[in-house]
Amino acid sequence: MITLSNVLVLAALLFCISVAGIFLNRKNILIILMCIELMLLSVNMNFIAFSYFLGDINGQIFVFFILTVAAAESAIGLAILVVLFRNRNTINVDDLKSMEG
Amino acid sequence: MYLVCLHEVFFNFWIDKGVTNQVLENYFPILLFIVIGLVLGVSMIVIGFGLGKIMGHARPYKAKQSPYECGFEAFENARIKFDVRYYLVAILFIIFDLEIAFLFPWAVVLDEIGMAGFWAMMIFLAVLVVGFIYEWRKGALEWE
Amino acid sequence: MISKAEILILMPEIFILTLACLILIVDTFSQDPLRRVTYYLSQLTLVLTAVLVIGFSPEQTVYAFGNSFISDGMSVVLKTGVFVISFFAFLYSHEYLKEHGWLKGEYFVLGLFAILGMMILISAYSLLTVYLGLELLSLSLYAMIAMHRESTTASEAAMKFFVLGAIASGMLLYGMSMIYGVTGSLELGTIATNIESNGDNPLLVFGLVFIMVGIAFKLGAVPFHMWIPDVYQGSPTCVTLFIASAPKLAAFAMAMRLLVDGLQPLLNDWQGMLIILSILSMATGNIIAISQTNIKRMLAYSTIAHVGFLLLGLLSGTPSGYAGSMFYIITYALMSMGAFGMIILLGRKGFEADELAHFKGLSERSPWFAFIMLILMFSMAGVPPFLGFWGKWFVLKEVVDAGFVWLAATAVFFSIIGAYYYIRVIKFMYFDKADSMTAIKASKQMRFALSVNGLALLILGLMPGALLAICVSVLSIAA
Amino acid sequence: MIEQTVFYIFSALLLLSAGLMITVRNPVFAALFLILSFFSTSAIWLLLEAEFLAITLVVVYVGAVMILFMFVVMMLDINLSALREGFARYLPIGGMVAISMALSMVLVINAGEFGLASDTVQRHGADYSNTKELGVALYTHYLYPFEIAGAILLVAIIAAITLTMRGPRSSKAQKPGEQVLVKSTDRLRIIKMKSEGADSEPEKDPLAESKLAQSEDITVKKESL
Repeated sequence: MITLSNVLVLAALLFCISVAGIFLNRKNILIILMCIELMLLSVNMNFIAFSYFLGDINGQIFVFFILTVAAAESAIGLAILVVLFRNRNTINVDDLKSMEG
Repeated sequence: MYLVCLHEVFFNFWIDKGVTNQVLENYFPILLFIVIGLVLGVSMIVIGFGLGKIMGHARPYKAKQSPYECGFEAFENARIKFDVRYYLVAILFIIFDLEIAFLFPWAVVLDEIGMAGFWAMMIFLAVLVVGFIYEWRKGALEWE
Repeated sequence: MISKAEILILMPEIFILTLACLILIVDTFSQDPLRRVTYYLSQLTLVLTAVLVIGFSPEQTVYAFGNSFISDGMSVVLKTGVFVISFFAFLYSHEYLKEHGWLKGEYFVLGLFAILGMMILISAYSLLTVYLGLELLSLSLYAMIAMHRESTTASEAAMKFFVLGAIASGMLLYGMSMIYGVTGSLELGTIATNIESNGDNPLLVFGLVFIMVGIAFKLGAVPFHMWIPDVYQGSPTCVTLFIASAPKLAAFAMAMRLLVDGLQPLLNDWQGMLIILSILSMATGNIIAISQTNIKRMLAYSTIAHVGFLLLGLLSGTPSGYAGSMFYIITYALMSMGAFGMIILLGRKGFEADELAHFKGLSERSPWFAFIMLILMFSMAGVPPFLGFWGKWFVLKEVVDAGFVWLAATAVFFSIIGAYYYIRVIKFMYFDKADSMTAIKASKQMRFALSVNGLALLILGLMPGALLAICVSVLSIAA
Repeated sequence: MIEQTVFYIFSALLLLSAGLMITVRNPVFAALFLILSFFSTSAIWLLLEAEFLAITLVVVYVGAVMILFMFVVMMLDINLSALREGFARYLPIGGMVAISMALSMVLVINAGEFGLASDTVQRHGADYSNTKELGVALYTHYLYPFEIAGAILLVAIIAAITLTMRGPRSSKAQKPGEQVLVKSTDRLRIIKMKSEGADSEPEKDPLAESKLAQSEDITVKKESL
């Protein structure tokens, strides 16, 4: 049998991997966007595990909405990335230093 | 039919009747499919590379490995930049894909959710139709 | 299922969504480079929605849609505040966009969707609606910032805001999933009763930490403030004005709903976290603001400092403390709107008056607007007869009543430091020579709105009782 | 027992592909590894009886969102080596932070008690439809969030179009139909001029001027076609 803590630990590890990915690839926005997808995936995993072990469908509904919103969010994020690339010709975060203070 | 038979055979063989598992039983064919696909793919790669290593003879040199472009030297990266219009189409596809994801459970339970559920979907569709009209008017759907 | 009463209570939201869709379609047919139809329709929508919100305001708290929607005194007051502020923000934006020549109808449509997101957030009573309202608001704001496509700084600001915002949403969601797992419910009311009946659980605090990260990010409290200076400076001034005003009310409502309505039983835990956030915000904001030369960036750090003050009221944990915070956030939104309005007023095509030096000698160029800016700066600094002073006063009083005298003393200390950089602006305006004596070029509406905005701070400051009474009364019912 | 084995296999696959995703050089490979993590996640969700969501994850994320990511990777001509600078520098500290964070999260989760959730779950039979249960809940209790989701999708459409759409571009393709229809008067403009006196400069020759107009006109017309 799968236990609740099995899934939660898996989700926690996934969450940490995504945070580490954001740290390590702080130059490449594209990878950062993918890491955000991974982070939301771990959250979804949590919700589905709770929903299953509580015998409650509400968690799954929440996941459905997260999937919807995250897809819209990544669409907008990539749109901003395209605009940024046109202006700067780079997606390197370190180059984004036109504002200082 | 063949799969079902296989499934029976495997299942009776592997699983003690006392702890029969519904989920695995339902998705056993898919699992089998994945396993067969994996085995087939991996074995083909291994055999291909293995045989190539054993039987072929490789004597590469620089000119042989460089990309060939009608006698020129390659002056450009092989990767061509995609047009932004592909991206727009992909975004619009995502939106309407999600719409389908909402429509599917709605269609399954239409007889249980009553008029409120029906009209809620109509409003949802109306909002997205507004988006559709918008993108049409803006010319985002025109390719040329 | 859905009753007629539920639909009536949702009327303002339905109305604004319908009109936003309509305006979107109308705008595609418009040939007018000034987008007058779009603009006037948007303003009309705001006015009518405000009327609807006040007209349909319930006498007592009403829950709808399976407890995912709440309409109470706080929601009515905050929503009305959002409409008033957005009305002015749209007016300034229209002037700004006209002048700078990249007016697009979508700007107002996205603005309306952002306002819809704020309304949903203010009325949210389940984790799901909090999340959806927040995302509707943030997605619209990301797009509004990046809308000026030729501007490098704007697209950079949008990208930074997006990445950090998405990470914060992820954190918030992780916390929500923990709360859901422990309490088995998404409704804030049920969550509160479940926590109370089941007692303390380390996992709840674990979830609370993640939720706190999300809230601190949206409010802009240190150490989750990194986005504020860059976004404020990089965005076109009209978008900065919008972001710095109305969404703050929604962020405050989000903190109230999650912490007070949902996690009130964990008061002792979140109180400690808020104290840390508050002190750090006041210190960082006030000290770094001193060294800024860009006024948008200076106001960004001043926002961070103000958020620190706002948290003081929340952490006192009493209804009157919440009322103090609500009063504070409304006054703050009015002040920051005025201050960014001044920057728009002084700017013209191809030129943003976003350096402190641009305010030099303003008293000679325009004594009246120098006076308005004087009111704004004194009010932000918390000088007595102006509105900003009362906000600080009420919040401090609550903190002292809650027994945190040392915290109040720290807050006073930092706000005295903060007074320096506000007064520096006044010194620039009155005692320095102007670099150029170009006349201020602004339309009548712009001048009128800005004057109303500034004088409101003076008049409300002379009689702060009414606004405070409203805040206290709506929150004592809720508690 | 078998179920647990399957769970462990897919979990390992998921963690492996997630780990590779954040470390590979090439964004295309990163996207492919993300796809693999989506697949293994969806297998785990199947084990947890969230069948509809598992399928949605594959259809929407693998089928649409990752395609979008791929397009963007292809669209932006990215200098890969510059983006990798500092990776090795951040690796020790990033790894430390991640490992300590993971340890503390796992400890908290294992120590915590989920009062309401139990490990003995009533499993559903083969006639149970997850889609149906989800649909009934979604379209009775969650109508309000459902409409908000519609608004969010609309905002995504508006944002994507305003941010990335450029006006109709001029194409360089030939249009034979229009070329055939061209008349000489479309191309040639004959200017009537007063003949100039004898004392005028010889360069100001009316014939030359009309020729100039003519050639200019032709280039303009060609561009407009």
